[in-house]
Amino acid sequence: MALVFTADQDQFRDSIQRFLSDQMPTSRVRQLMATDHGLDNQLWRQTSTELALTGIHIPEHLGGAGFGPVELGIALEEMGRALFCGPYLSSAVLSAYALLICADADQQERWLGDVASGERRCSLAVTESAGLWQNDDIQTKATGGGTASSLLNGRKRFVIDGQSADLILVAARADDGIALYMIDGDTNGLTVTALQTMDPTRKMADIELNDAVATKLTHAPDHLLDTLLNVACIALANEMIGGCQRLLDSAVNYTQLRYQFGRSIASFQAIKHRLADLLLDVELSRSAAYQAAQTLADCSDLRTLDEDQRRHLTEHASLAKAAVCETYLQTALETIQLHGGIGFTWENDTHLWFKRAKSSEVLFGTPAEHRERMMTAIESGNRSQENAA
Amino acid sequence: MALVFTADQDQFRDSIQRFLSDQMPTSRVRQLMATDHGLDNQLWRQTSTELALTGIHIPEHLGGAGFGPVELGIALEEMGRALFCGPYLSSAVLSAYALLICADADQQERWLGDVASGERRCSLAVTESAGLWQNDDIQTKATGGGTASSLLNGRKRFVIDGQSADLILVAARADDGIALYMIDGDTNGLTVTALQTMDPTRKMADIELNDAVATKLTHAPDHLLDTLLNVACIALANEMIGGCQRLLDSAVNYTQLRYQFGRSIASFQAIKHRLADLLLDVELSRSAAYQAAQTLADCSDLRTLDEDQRRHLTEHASLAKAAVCETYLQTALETIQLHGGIGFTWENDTHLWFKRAKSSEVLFGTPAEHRERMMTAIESGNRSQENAA
Amino acid sequence: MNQTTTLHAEVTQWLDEHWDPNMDLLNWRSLVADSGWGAPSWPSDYYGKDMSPMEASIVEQAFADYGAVGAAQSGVRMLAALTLLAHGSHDQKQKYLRGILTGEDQWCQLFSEPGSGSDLAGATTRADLRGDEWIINGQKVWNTSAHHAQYGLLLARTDWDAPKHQGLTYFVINMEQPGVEVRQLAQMNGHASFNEVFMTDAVVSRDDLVGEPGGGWKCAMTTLANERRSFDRARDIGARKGRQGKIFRDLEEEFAIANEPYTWYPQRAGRVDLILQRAVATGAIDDPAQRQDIARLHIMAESAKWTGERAKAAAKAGKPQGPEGSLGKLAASNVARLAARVHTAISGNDALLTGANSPMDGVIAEILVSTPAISIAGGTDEIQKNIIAERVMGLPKEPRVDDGPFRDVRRNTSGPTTKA
Amino acid sequence: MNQTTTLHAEVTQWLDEHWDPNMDLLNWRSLVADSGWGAPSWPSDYYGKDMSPMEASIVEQAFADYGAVGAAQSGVRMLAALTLLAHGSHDQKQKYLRGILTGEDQWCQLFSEPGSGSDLAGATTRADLRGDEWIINGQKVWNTSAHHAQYGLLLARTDWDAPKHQGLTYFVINMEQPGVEVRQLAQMNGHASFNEVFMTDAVVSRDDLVGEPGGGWKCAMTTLANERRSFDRARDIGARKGRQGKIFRDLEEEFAIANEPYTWYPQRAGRVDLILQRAVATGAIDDPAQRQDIARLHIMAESAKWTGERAKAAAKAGKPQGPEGSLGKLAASNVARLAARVHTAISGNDALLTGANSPMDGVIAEILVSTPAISIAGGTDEIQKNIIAERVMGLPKEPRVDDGPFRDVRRNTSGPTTKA
Repeated sequence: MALVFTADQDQFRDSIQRFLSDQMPTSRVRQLMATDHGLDNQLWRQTSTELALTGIHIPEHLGGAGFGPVELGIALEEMGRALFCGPYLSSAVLSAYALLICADADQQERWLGDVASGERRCSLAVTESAGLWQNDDIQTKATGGGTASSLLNGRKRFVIDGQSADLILVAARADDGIALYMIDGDTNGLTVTALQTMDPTRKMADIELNDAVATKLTHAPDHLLDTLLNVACIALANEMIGGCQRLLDSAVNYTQLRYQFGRSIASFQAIKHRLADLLLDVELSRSAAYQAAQTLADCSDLRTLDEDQRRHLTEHASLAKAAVCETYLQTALETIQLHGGIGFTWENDTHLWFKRAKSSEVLFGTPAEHRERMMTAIESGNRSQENAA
Repeated sequence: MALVFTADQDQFRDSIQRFLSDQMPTSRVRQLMATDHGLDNQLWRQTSTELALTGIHIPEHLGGAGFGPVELGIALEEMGRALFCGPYLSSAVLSAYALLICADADQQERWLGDVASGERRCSLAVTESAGLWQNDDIQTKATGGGTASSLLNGRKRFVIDGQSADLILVAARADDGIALYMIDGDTNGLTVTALQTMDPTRKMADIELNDAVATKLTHAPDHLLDTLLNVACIALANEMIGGCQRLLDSAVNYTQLRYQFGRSIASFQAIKHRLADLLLDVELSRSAAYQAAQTLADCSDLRTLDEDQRRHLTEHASLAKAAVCETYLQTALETIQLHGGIGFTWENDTHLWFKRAKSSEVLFGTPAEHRERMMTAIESGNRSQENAA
Repeated sequence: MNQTTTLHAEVTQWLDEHWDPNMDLLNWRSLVADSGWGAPSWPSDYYGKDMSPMEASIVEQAFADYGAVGAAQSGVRMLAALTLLAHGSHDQKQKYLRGILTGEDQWCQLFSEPGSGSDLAGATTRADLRGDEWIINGQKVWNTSAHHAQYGLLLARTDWDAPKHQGLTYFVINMEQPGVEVRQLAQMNGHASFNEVFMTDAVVSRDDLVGEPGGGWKCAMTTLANERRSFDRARDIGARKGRQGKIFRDLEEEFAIANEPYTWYPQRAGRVDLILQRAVATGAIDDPAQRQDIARLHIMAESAKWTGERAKAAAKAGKPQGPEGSLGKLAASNVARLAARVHTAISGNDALLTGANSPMDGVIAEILVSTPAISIAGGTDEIQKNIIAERVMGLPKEPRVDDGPFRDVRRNTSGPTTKA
Repeated sequence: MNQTTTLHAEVTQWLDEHWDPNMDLLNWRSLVADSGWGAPSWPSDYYGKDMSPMEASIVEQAFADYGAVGAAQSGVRMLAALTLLAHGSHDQKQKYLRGILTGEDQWCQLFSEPGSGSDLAGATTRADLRGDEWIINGQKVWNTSAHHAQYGLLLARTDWDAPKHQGLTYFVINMEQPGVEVRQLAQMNGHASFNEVFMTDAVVSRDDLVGEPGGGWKCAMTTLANERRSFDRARDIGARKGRQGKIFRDLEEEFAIANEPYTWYPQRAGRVDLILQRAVATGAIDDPAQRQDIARLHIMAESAKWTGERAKAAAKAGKPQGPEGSLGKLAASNVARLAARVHTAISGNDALLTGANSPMDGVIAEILVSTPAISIAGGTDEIQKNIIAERVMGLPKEPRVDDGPFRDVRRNTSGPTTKA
């Protein structure tokens, strides 16, 4: 585990923090969340080109910075802290990883560079109904094709930033199994319907595909959806931990500033103990998120994971998702409560994170689903140990 | 629901409380729990004859006081508060109810009067392995018989006060289904093995039956084990609530007397808030226990419950068991914690109730099993409402 | 019994003579107020009949049996009436009580401030005497219906050298003046149930000081003690719905306005009633782990309900208040919080949605964003726990650091703005 | 590197010359103590060699590589040594340090009292000077190994008019005298890890006052600051088990006695390691609801473990201590509590049993009756939360009411007896 960050990593974090506190104050978040696409083109360009955040984890020969999941985790954590509005998770993280895994060299050339540079924004469409990304859930059909083009038919739900995407990667089922298919955001046969989401800082859409023309990505390794879900959970866990810390900081600050009965309310023992409990929850969850990022970093090639790697990745990804999302919601609830009435108002910023926490709780699957998924991974490990013994 | 006790009931409670605080101080509990049978014959006689507590709920024509489950609940609550040592739950409650339900008039004449008067002590042996009392769990076989005598073969576990019982009622399976069978405590073919129990104030034994001669009780209504389990859970819930209150009282007293940092520790807000939370838990659980007793009181004849009564009885019995046993354990843990180191010592009395709480948590089934059982009862109610509509 | 029958008959006869569902509401209530039947337990000098509460409830029952509308008794206006009856001058009662009963005037409560929420007595809104007028400066918050109110019940500081409870004075303030600005306060769930009230050199006549200077805390306690009772009334009245006549149309309009801030309150409480139906609809009912959580919620909600019933029954039986009476609000917070969690789990992915996209046309989303309010509004859980610990369990208070002259008490200097 | 090699070689050569596993332990350790190799970081005046901690760890490594036994360094005796080195007089160091290193003397700590647990500085054991002797009266509690100890580290009050931290004085007390009575304190889980110590006109020589009169709190802080470090050592030594020779037999006997109070400590921590195996054995692993609880426990335990690793790595990297370092004890309480709950659920009915009837020959029952201790021993959860809130998060302290002369501070008059 990357137990402690290097000086370079700390510096990297500082630079992102500075950038976001300048460019993404909550006044800006509030403006962007009221728009349809929740996105500022200029800021997106700055993020992707000046700070090169969209390509952190992309190999240098594909136009990225060549770092790994740990550095990506740092960026995500800071974005979660700031409630960064823009298709970072959907395009730079999920779609880029999908392309790294599934695209062949030509396809990577064709799309990954643009995604890494932020030039084009891509969304990943997997879910149709269930929370976890399981093969059984994929009813969208891919027909025809060969090397050139396939036709997609079906419906996808909760496509993050689907309404602003230049490209969409769709998980679909053909006779030979499940693979990812690339479509243009403006292709015929694609209908995008924006969803009204609890968290207006993260846009989502349903999409419908009626004979939409698509290109099949060449590689479709076993357990593809599992691996993508692991990446998604680890990214989300690291994003969430930033939100946790932001909330905790604001609870600590506010209770210290707030005087009732002649005392700062932070001097009341019941408040102090709850803040101590929260700090414990956040730090434990932080460890889970960091460990999951490290476990991802330890996987040299996501296309060819061995069983042991896959099992660990699943265990740690689901563990982190389940742990952090419950801590996030709890921290948000407590932060509202510790603000008193003011914490329930629109003008107070707490609800922005509360809503992110609330929706992150079920995004990519509920905590209970991930606990079950983690248990299954652990059991399979125990069984294979027994078999080995 | 008997939402509020009558003056008579209050007086009844006071008299039991006085008796037990005289006769069953914790010094006496400590003596008795160190004995094999956990029982003082003279005190048992006082309890059953002077106070007539063993026959509260037995009809007058059968030698009892003719009261109902609410008054029985009061007695149980006070016994739980005092950690009364003696076969009250096993004989006066469980066995007496079993005889009320299953014995015919002759059999009641033969046994129930003695049980109601405390003259003979009876234990009820149902469980073989599972927590809940389900028909599937009953492997003990009854053969031969007719009206006179049957032969029992099998093993029973966790027979409360089995080692001191004059009589034992055994749930066994014959060709025509499950019924209760009465055996003498000194019959041939009965082997009683005392168990080392976590809570030494409640004795238990395993019994083995090898061609033990038994008399079959005449009535074996449908859902017999379910009804007996409901009675057991409701009795236990009311007993437990007395223990909850005793613990809470001691936590409140101790924290007020204990000074640290120049203040009574009960003046520290974190302590106060936890005590307030505990009080809430205890009062909510108390309502559940009282409601369950009332629901039992509303059943005019336990032998012929209609489906609606059975459903309500099951819902409320399992609800009360699940609610109170978790509150009991939580109250015990908090009371230890609030006593600090002293609360973990043998000389301090808290652990006596902690151990009762700990073992009551799983006696007659775990809270999770009872939540599931309650849900099933609720669903069957909803379904039958739908069918009726 | 006979007395009851006589009184009931007397009211019925009066209604026979006067009741006309085609009158407009204000005219009818003027008649009711002047007759004394609108508030029969009040003194006969002030629109009442000096009756006992028992007699008054017979009158109320007679109105209900007849299907006739009574005096306006809902919301803050009743708090105002009861406070004025207890502490007001003769002139104040003469001036204000009739408009309360006729429903002509609406009232609001101006106690809480941004800087004093749990600690009401820490109010820093100031009232300074200038000639015959008190000049008011400060900000109040959490003022239900202030945007409709003609009058406000104002707690303001008149003495900064006294200890904090003793420097407060109670006033009636006319809300319709230039120095008073009311702003609706938007909530995180999109509703706006409360207002902020800014007072800048607002004016209160000397005659509108209620009770004694420095005696404001005692008056405020009277208002607060009546708070729950009068809110309960506002809800009973739905029963008259569907009756014909202009008077009922007027009444429904009145209710619609009065209840507008509360439309989301059922969601705030967690909607336990929807759980089973939703669990069946989504299939969560077949998930053994979810069943455990649903069961936990059911147990808590039922136990809380029974506890409330025990408290009511004890009160009815004349038994001393046991602990069960103080726990309702705290229990409701716990139930709502757990219900929101269970609703989320049941909804899975769909808990991401809001508005028309959210299940049950947005009700589920409204639960999720509303339940955080229940542990705050009307006294936070923390304050409830202090009350339970100190008043119910008799635990010692904490050392106080705010008992000197108020001037020296540490406090929120400017009061955190809502941009906290 | 070269220096390391040289030092390692030097120690090895000394061991070549002196080490004999057939010596008895005390004789060997006397040799070690007098050579300076037993505590090389101590001053050369007092059985040391003035070495840096880094050099000392090379020496320790050389002993370990050689398989030779070092000086006695476990338990309270090391706390005594470090406190005396920091605050003791020349004579005290001369008198006591050698017996510590040779293992001849055992020590115990006499700080906590029945009336002052969390509030150590509230001690009321009194020391009164009579001629050249201090006369000690009072009761101490939670004294590990006091029943084996020759000497005690005693905190007693010598000035009742000073504020509470300033009236305490630190002494070395000879435990083998008539005025000192030690009783083992039975626990609810049947073990007895601690003692009560009753002092009735017990005598301490003037020479055995450590530091300054009234300076006892500072000395006690030194003791406590070293507490964790030295306890850690007691456990490492198992590695030498199985080696031949009288010296190892002596050593094992020493460990057996020293560790006797702690045999139940693994159970106190909740035995998360047994959960999966038990769940498979009972079939709980196939129950979806139980799997959720098992998963929750796994998540908490793993996260706590990783948090501890992060803290260690940060310290090793020379980073400033983050919050992760202060949370371990609190996390351990939470883990143990949850583990006990899960063990109960997994065991079902069998959780009723104890001793040989309980699963795993009583281990499961011992978990259930031992976990309540972990949130109390070594500083309650409440104290940990105060520390985290005030020292880690920087939240303000509560108002203090115990800062006047100790005589006037409200306290447990006689201290609750153990019959509380």
